[in-house]
Amino acid sequence: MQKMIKKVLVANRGEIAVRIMRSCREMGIQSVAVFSEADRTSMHVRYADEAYYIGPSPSAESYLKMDKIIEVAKLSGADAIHPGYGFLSENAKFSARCGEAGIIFIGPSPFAISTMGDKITARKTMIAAGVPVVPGTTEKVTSDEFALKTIKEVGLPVMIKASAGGGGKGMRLIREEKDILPALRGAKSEAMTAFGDDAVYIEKYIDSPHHIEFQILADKHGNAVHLFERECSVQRRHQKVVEETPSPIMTPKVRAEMGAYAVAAAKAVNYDGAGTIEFIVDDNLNYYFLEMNTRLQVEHPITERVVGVDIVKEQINIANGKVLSFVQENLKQSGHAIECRIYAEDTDNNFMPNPGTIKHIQEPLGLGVRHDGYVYEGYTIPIYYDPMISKLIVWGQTRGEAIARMRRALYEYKITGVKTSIKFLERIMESPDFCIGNYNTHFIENNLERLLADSECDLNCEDIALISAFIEYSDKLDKVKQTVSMATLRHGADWKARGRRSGVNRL
Amino acid sequence: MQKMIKKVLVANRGEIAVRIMRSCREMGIQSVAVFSEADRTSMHVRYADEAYYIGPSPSAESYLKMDKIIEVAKLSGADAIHPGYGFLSENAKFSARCGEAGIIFIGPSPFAISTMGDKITARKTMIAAGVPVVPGTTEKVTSDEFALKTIKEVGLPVMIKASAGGGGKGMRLIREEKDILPALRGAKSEAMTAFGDDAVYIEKYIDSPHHIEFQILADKHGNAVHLFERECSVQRRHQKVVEETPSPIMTPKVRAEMGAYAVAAAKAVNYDGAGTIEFIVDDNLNYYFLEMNTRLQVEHPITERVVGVDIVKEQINIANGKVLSFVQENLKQSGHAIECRIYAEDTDNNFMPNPGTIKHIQEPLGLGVRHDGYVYEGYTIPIYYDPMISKLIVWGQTRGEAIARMRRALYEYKITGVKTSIKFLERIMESPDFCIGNYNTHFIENNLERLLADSECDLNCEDIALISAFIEYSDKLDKVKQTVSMATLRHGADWKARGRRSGVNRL
Amino acid sequence: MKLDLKVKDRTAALELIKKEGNILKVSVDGKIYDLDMIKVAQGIYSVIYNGKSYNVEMVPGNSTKHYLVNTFYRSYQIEIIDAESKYMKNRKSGDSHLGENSISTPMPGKVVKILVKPGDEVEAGQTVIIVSAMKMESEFKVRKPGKVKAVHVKEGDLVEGNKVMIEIE
Amino acid sequence: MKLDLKVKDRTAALELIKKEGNILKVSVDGKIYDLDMIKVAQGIYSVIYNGKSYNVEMVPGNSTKHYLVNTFYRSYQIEIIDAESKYMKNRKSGDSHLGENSISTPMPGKVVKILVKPGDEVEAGQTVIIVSAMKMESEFKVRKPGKVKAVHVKEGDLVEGNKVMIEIE
Repeated sequence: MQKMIKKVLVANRGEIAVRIMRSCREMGIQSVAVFSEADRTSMHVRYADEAYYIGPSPSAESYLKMDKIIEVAKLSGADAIHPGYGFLSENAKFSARCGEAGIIFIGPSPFAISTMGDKITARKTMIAAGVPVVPGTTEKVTSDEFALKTIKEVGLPVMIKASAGGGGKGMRLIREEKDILPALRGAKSEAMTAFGDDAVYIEKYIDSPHHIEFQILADKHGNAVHLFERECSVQRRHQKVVEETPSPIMTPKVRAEMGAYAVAAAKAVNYDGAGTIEFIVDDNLNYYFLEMNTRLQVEHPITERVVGVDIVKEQINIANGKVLSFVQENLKQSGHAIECRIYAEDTDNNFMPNPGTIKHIQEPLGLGVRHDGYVYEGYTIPIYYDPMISKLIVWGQTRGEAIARMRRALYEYKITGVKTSIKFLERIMESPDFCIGNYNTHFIENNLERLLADSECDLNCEDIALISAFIEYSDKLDKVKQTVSMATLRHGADWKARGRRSGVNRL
Repeated sequence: MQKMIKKVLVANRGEIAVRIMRSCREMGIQSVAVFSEADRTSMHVRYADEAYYIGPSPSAESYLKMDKIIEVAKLSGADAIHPGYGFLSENAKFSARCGEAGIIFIGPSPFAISTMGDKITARKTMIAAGVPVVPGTTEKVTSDEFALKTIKEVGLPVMIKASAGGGGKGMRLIREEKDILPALRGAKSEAMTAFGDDAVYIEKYIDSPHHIEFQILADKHGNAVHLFERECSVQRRHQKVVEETPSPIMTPKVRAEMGAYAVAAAKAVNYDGAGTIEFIVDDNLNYYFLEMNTRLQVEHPITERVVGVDIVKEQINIANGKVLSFVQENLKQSGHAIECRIYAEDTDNNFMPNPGTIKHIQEPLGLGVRHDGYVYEGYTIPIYYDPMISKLIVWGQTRGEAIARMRRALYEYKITGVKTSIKFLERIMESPDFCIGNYNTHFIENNLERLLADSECDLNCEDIALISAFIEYSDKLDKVKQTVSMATLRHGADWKARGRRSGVNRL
Repeated sequence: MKLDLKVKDRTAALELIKKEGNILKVSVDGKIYDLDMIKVAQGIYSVIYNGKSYNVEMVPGNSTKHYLVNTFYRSYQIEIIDAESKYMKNRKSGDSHLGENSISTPMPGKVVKILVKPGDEVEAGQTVIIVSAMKMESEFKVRKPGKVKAVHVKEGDLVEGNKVMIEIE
Repeated sequence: MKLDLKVKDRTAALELIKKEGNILKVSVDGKIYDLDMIKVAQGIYSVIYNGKSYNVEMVPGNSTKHYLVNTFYRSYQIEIIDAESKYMKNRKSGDSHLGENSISTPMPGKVVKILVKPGDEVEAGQTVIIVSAMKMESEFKVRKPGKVKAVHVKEGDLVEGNKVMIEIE
């Protein structure tokens, strides 16, 4: 029998590192933190049982340094590495390197990561597994003729995407025929610059889609289940802002179908561990495989709350070679959960990141509220990494209760010292489109004016703000004056003493 | 149709006031705080939409002042009063006074409160309703002969208890025949002093019992359900310290029976609102009605977590005249929840309360953790009220996971400035008797030595503590020296200047 | 105690009329407020006015006379106007135009690229500097046409928030 | 920098050998510790020693030379011993017996009842004063027989923590 994991190195930082260490602690597993120069005071360093410095602040010189991280794992005697999300989490080479070093990588095999990482290969694999994909090519576009012919078959509008892609790079939307060839050339050259690979492919463009993803868990013995969907359509610049489960547009029939496809997709790459199958869904609930994230997602807590499963513990159990402790029929969605991502950003200034020092923090507590964060009073958010401060997750018996609870939690959540997206999120929770559950990925841009509007407050509010500043300033002045007058007093006494002394000296 | 509640005055303080206001906020109901002199800076005052001063610090002059509280309710336009627990929550007169003033009392009728408040009447009512009670009298003990005869029937040991009683006053345990008459006289005189009523009754003494209570909810339309049990046997001086649900000793059959009796008990007094039926249970799962608490309990959150119902919202819905939105068959227990009460107390010094100023607080967060508190950094816990700081509630799929999570949460929970029971609670979570679920109300006294033992830590721990104090002190010294040397510098400059000036003067 | 305070376009005259412990009487532009106001923690006040409970958070700004004040629903940038600041204002008013067109960063970050040098003529909307922070690159553009007067940073520099990087006249 | 520190019955000699930023070399009774130690907030240190991560919280005690220091698992009462405290210790050692038998309150509270007056002879275990705090009344008993020297409080007084209420000789 395999030796059980006793010590886990968490190759990440911030909230996700702390979140992973929490589950380790509950399992009696020791945790090892790694940190860059900027992160000496980060909570994940303080929370871990052990902590090791791995390099300068830029992630390329620390959190992305495979050699260094594997070296620390060996030095500290960690049996396993959890990559979190981002950084090395979807790096097939790192998964392989861990294996070679005799360290368990808590995540899928290099094969599963690389198959799903290359978009054209992933599309082909999914088609072979019978999973619906967005209409388009399964080959890379090698000639203008091929592009024109394919687009004619698929019908405009289409997207050209880089096979190695991600983050919107090497991507072009084409609405008119005349734009096809320029867009193709642009996408290829951008893909080459960004990824060193100019392979692109063509997909039908789905207008106003919903982003719906399915959480899956698969063990090393061929068992796989899905933990239902997450609705992730509230996005800004392809960045998720709010997620919820169940999706307000889902039906039991479509859920069962999509869930079965998600499991089939995972099985098609012999997947093991936790993963997410992303679909795009149109208003008529037609759904298409978009991509697979072969790691833990930022938004996994809403699934944990509604399904009652600790996904990180399941990842560790799977890595330990255990058989999944439940089958699909055991799993149920109970109630409704919503997650808001709290960013250090200036929503009134084009959502510019706003790092800085936390002066005061009051965290929301009470019934149905989970808060996954890592900052504390006096902590300085560094400029080198993601501006996410924390994730606020609420649960309610119904979607309505969950929204009301999120509003309550956001109202209670106070941070001073950095600007945050808290008020922007409050306005999302109040917007009619969100409240009735009628929204797609264009929600934020369609509602931007409303979401950025000032909250209402009577004139007293402004006057009370003025009075508070007035009193704070007056008290400060008083203190300065006291200090000054005490200094004068002492000065006076001093002077007399010296007078006397000098008198003595003169004798 | 009745007008719906729009504004609630919360006639309480601290964590329970904040907890009630949270549910009000989620329901769109305005909340009104009342506060004593000592509580101006309490979180409930800051959290409420409105806040009114009601008197000096001792609760007899503030939180127990019915007139003043009803006056504030009228002044602020509150339609309802929520009494929380303690203070006026089980005061039949206050319930009646609210009704007379046209204000909804969020709690049961004066009749239900007074019937359950008088122990002899409650016993009689329960017997009439077919609910098992502890063997003993249903009449007050009027003569020595009656006492001797009853005790002979019931069999020693027995308890003599005050009918108006509570808090252990007017209570005597009798193990030997010779003690009967002295104990009877002692109990009666103590009851007279404490309650102005010397009525006492006799109950069989159940040795090493479990305290198990059932949460019930009943509307004004004759519908009543139970929300299953809570195991409350971890007690110190009749004060609950840890509660959990489900009870580790419960069986489905006994649960169903006891639940049905709990509902019958509530119906016997036409109960409406939330209430708790307390039973004592012996090792063979024989159970007896002990008393009913006609209010919200401190430990209600564990039920909320496992059953998925917000009990405060249900109280408000019931007060609004709504029909319960679920029937017994809709309710299920899912997973396991544990609550630890965090007290400001010195566990090494006979659990002496330890009020003071909170210097630093780090609250436990993350998956499965709920924290209901009211203190914040810089807040001074007043000496006038209960020393409870907060309640930590965790949930797990299994009892084992819940215990592991509670240990993790207690590990994360840091408060400096006051002594707390956190480490004592950690040791409860580690004790074998608790972990296997084999405990009764003698658990703490049976395990006291283990629970008060120092935690182990290697020598490095002590040395690192020494080094930290050393560095903190050295840095402070350095700062003082800098200030002094700067002062000397200025002093020197000053001296020269004066020298010159005096030189000038001499000219 | 009397002071003028500025919030947005409004300049309000405040006067402390009475103070007994945390019970205050304050006039704001002649309107009298009777308040119960207490500092509950560093920078945090609890205010009760006419029964309403307000939490006010105060964050010191760039100078001792600037505050960012948060009430539950809104944030206010407030400035204390005393004799000294009035004097400074008068002195500065001459070159306020220059200040407006200069480029400063609202957040700490790292200078990735500088696209102009002193003496360059720039057009409105022209990108002059790129700063990166938290995985995001921001392009800073000129608001009005002008001429680059000075460049105070160089590529690779870490800059603090609210620093003037490029002056344009 | 060299200092003696006292914890329980142990007096340890500490010396700061080197300090570069947050990297320290310290000797404790001759044992050398190479540490990474940083103050992350008021009274909170993060310490990394041999790869192990420790959080240390420091609460100032009754004097500037006393600290309550919490590591994850244990609390330590630590006292800085310098020339001044050595002198004070020597001076005090004569009447330490008196201090032990005097009655002081470990927490703030209200004096409910005083059962003795100066001059009274008291027996070991005799209750001399009752103090109430947080809904609980505590009876304070004499540890050894003696004579009441002074009563520093009266019934109804609010007392702070760690105050001597009754002196017994």
